Amino acid sequence: MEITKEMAPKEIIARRVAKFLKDGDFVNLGIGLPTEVAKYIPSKIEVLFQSENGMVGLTGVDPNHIDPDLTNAGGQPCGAIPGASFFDSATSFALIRGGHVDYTVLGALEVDDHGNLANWIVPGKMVPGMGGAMDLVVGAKTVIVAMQHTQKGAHKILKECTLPYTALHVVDYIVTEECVLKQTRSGLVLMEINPNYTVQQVQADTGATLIVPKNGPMTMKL
Amino acid sequence: MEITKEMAPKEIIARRVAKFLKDGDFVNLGIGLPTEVAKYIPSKIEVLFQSENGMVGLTGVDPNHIDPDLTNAGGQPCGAIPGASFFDSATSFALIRGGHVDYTVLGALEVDDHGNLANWIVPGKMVPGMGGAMDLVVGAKTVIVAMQHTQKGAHKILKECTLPYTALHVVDYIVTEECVLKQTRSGLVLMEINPNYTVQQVQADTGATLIVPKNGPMTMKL
Amino acid sequence: MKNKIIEKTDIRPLLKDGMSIMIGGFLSVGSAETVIDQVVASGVKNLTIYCNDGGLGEKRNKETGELIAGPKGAGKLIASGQCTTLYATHIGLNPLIGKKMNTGEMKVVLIPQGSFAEMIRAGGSGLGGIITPTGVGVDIIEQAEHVYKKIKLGDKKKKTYLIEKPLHADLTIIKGAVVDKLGNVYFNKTTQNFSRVMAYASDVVVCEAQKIVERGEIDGNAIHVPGVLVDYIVKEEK
Amino acid sequence: MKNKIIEKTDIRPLLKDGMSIMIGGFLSVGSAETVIDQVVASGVKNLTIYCNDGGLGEKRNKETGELIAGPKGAGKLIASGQCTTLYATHIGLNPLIGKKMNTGEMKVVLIPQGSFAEMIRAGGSGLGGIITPTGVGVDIIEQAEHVYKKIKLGDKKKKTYLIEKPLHADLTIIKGAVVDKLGNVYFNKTTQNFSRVMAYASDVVVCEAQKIVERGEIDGNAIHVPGVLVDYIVKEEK
Repeated sequence: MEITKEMAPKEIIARRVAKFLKDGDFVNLGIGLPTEVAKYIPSKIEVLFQSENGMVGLTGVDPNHIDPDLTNAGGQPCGAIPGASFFDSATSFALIRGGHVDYTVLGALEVDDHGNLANWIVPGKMVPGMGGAMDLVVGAKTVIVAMQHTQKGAHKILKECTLPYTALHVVDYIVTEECVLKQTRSGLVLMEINPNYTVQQVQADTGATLIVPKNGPMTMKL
Repeated sequence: MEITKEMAPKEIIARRVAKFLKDGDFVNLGIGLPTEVAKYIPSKIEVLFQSENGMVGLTGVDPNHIDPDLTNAGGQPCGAIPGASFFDSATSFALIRGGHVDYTVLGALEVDDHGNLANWIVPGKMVPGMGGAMDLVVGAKTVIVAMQHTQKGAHKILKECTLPYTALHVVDYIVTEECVLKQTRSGLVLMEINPNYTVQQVQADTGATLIVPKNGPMTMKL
Repeated sequence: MKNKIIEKTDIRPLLKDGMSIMIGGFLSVGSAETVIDQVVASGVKNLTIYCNDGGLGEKRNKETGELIAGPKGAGKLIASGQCTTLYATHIGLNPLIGKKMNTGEMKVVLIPQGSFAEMIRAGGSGLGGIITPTGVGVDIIEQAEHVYKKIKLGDKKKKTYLIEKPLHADLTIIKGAVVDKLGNVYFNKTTQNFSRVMAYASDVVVCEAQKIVERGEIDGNAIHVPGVLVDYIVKEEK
Repeated sequence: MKNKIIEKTDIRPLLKDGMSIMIGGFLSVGSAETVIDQVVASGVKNLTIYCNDGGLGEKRNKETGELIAGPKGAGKLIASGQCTTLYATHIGLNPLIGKKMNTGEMKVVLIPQGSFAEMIRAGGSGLGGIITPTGVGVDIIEQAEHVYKKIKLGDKKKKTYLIEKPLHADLTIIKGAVVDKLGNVYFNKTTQNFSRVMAYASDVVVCEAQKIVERGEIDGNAIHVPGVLVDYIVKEEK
């Protein structure tokens, strides 16, 4: 699917993240934008979603069958697929920290080109707590940051995070409405670009120097 | 119940250990002599037995209903009380090491008057492995060594163990056919004595100097 | 065996000023509301609470200010002012906690959720602590009071870990969907969360029961908390 | 989703000389005999096995020498000579292991049972190791290769603990009483033992199933191993 100019940034991001996922993958989606990813999984594949409060097999809530004992990690009613399993918090994080989750998708306040992530302390605001984020990014096989490229024009992808870290050297991919970045030892590689942006525009919106592949980035498709 | 001269040493020991147990106690019995304790629990109280391979609610096997999926820690068929629960080895030892077991009763090759225990390496014989013993004695609230006072006349209760330790400073009581000893900071106190023995005889059969209470030991009853 | 089922008011003698209480539930899902109400009614003060999130705060209509729902779970003890120290992983859904932190009425210690679960499990399992990669490089965590030290472990490529403390409390309050008379607990769906590990990690465990059944009525393979851990059972009141 | 159910012989490509395998079961109770038979038939050599006890040896009539029963569980790989290193807690019920230790055919590492379970759990949970009081003061344990170091921890009265390594293997072989097509496993009674923690602690998990059912047929609250951990399902042959 081609990206259109009318498409909302959040939809571009959620659709592109969904493209990472393969049949049988085990995935944890953070609250907010990452949750949208579930909408765009092709029907021919099955992805299993984890909810860190203690389940595998999370799905959307059926508003006609709200079960107070069945909630997601935001405390909101959710659904469960046939074959969903439930467990306690220690087991939940054994799955997470033990490297059994294929992808964790979450938002960020800042990311830098060392794979460092800052997503839990908003300056000047009350600190809500890290919840499961620190364990999720340390433990998942692949960490995808899904966020809008800038915060009202201010850089969020930096040379060094300025906010307190969530974790060091954990981010594998950054997916924004402008591009897909891959973290490598040398820095952030501009793998794919939204055809409605130029490399120069993306670089201007980024606080770290991007590595552009010799033949240029691929066109971002959804 | 009075001890008779005809009573077998093992029966004396098992009956005396059974007297320690109160209604609702949670107990792990080692293989061999300690297993006999279960026979002598008064019917008016209920003691819950743990089996370290993963259950609470162990009971004797019904020979007409042998279930290959229901075995004790010796791999032998056993029974389960109504309300028995089953779990994995990590949970089993969370119960054990976490101090949730009220009593662990096990045999010993040697015990000394520092509460040290040696019960897993028989000199000159193949080492079978410690199984759950090291965790059981470290974790249980009260550790009772149940054994015959001497090994064919040789001392088993010593000033210092000579065999490799199972654990240090763990034994609370030693119950033999001759007496009940309580481990204190000052050493082993002769709490109770089988009326068929004199204090001198018990001391002669013991490699550590026993502390005899001012008014003498109590009479051991079953 | 002695009867573990007690009246809700019978928990009062277990409560003391300054005690520590673990409260199961995740954003109050699975919290023992009937028992927590008794803790509120008892008026005990200066409580240290271990709870994933400090429960939910009261909900009011944003325009009229009318009360829609009172606080839930541990949130009741925040609202009542009885909880003065809270160990949690997330407090964003109970804004009163942040306010009380700012005024100095409450001390809040934030711990990563996986570490929190594991520290409670360690406290209940007789382990000396946990060794986790979570929080390495995060100054606030590395310097926290619940961290013993930073350590390098491993054979070839030495990895850095934090050694964190085991957690243990005076009392644990959990809620089960089905509880038998031996105290065996079966949880439903996502109500299991922290309650299972908390049942191991305190001196006394009170379990609220949605339903109380005879021994043997719960599948022994599906018992989440063995009855030996549960001291008292209180029937849930709706 | 791709079908996880395979023929027993399909596990052959997973097997390699020198690999490490965790085998569930406690004195062979709960061991996956059909799958283990395939490991024997494959002839792979130089295996490192993690198993509570090394299974059972063959039973012979003491007088006539007649074979009553062949070896069981991991005992099959001891008898075949394929297992050259064994991590276990107890080997007293399989005397062949002791003999092979004496002749130098096998290396055996004995670990306290609670530590063994916890080290496997740590290996499967991304923890850097375990901190246990078990084995402190026991020279053989303190000096063992699986112990990183001795450490004092605690606030007031510093207690001594051992830091021991996490365990992880290439392959885990377990058996479930009921397994659904998503790979969710339900164990019966005391067959659960080490299988549950081992399912987390290796790269590939093969689960033998006494019974295979459709998704949703096992109570989701009673699933012992979430299907995401199970790569392949093999039907048990009786």
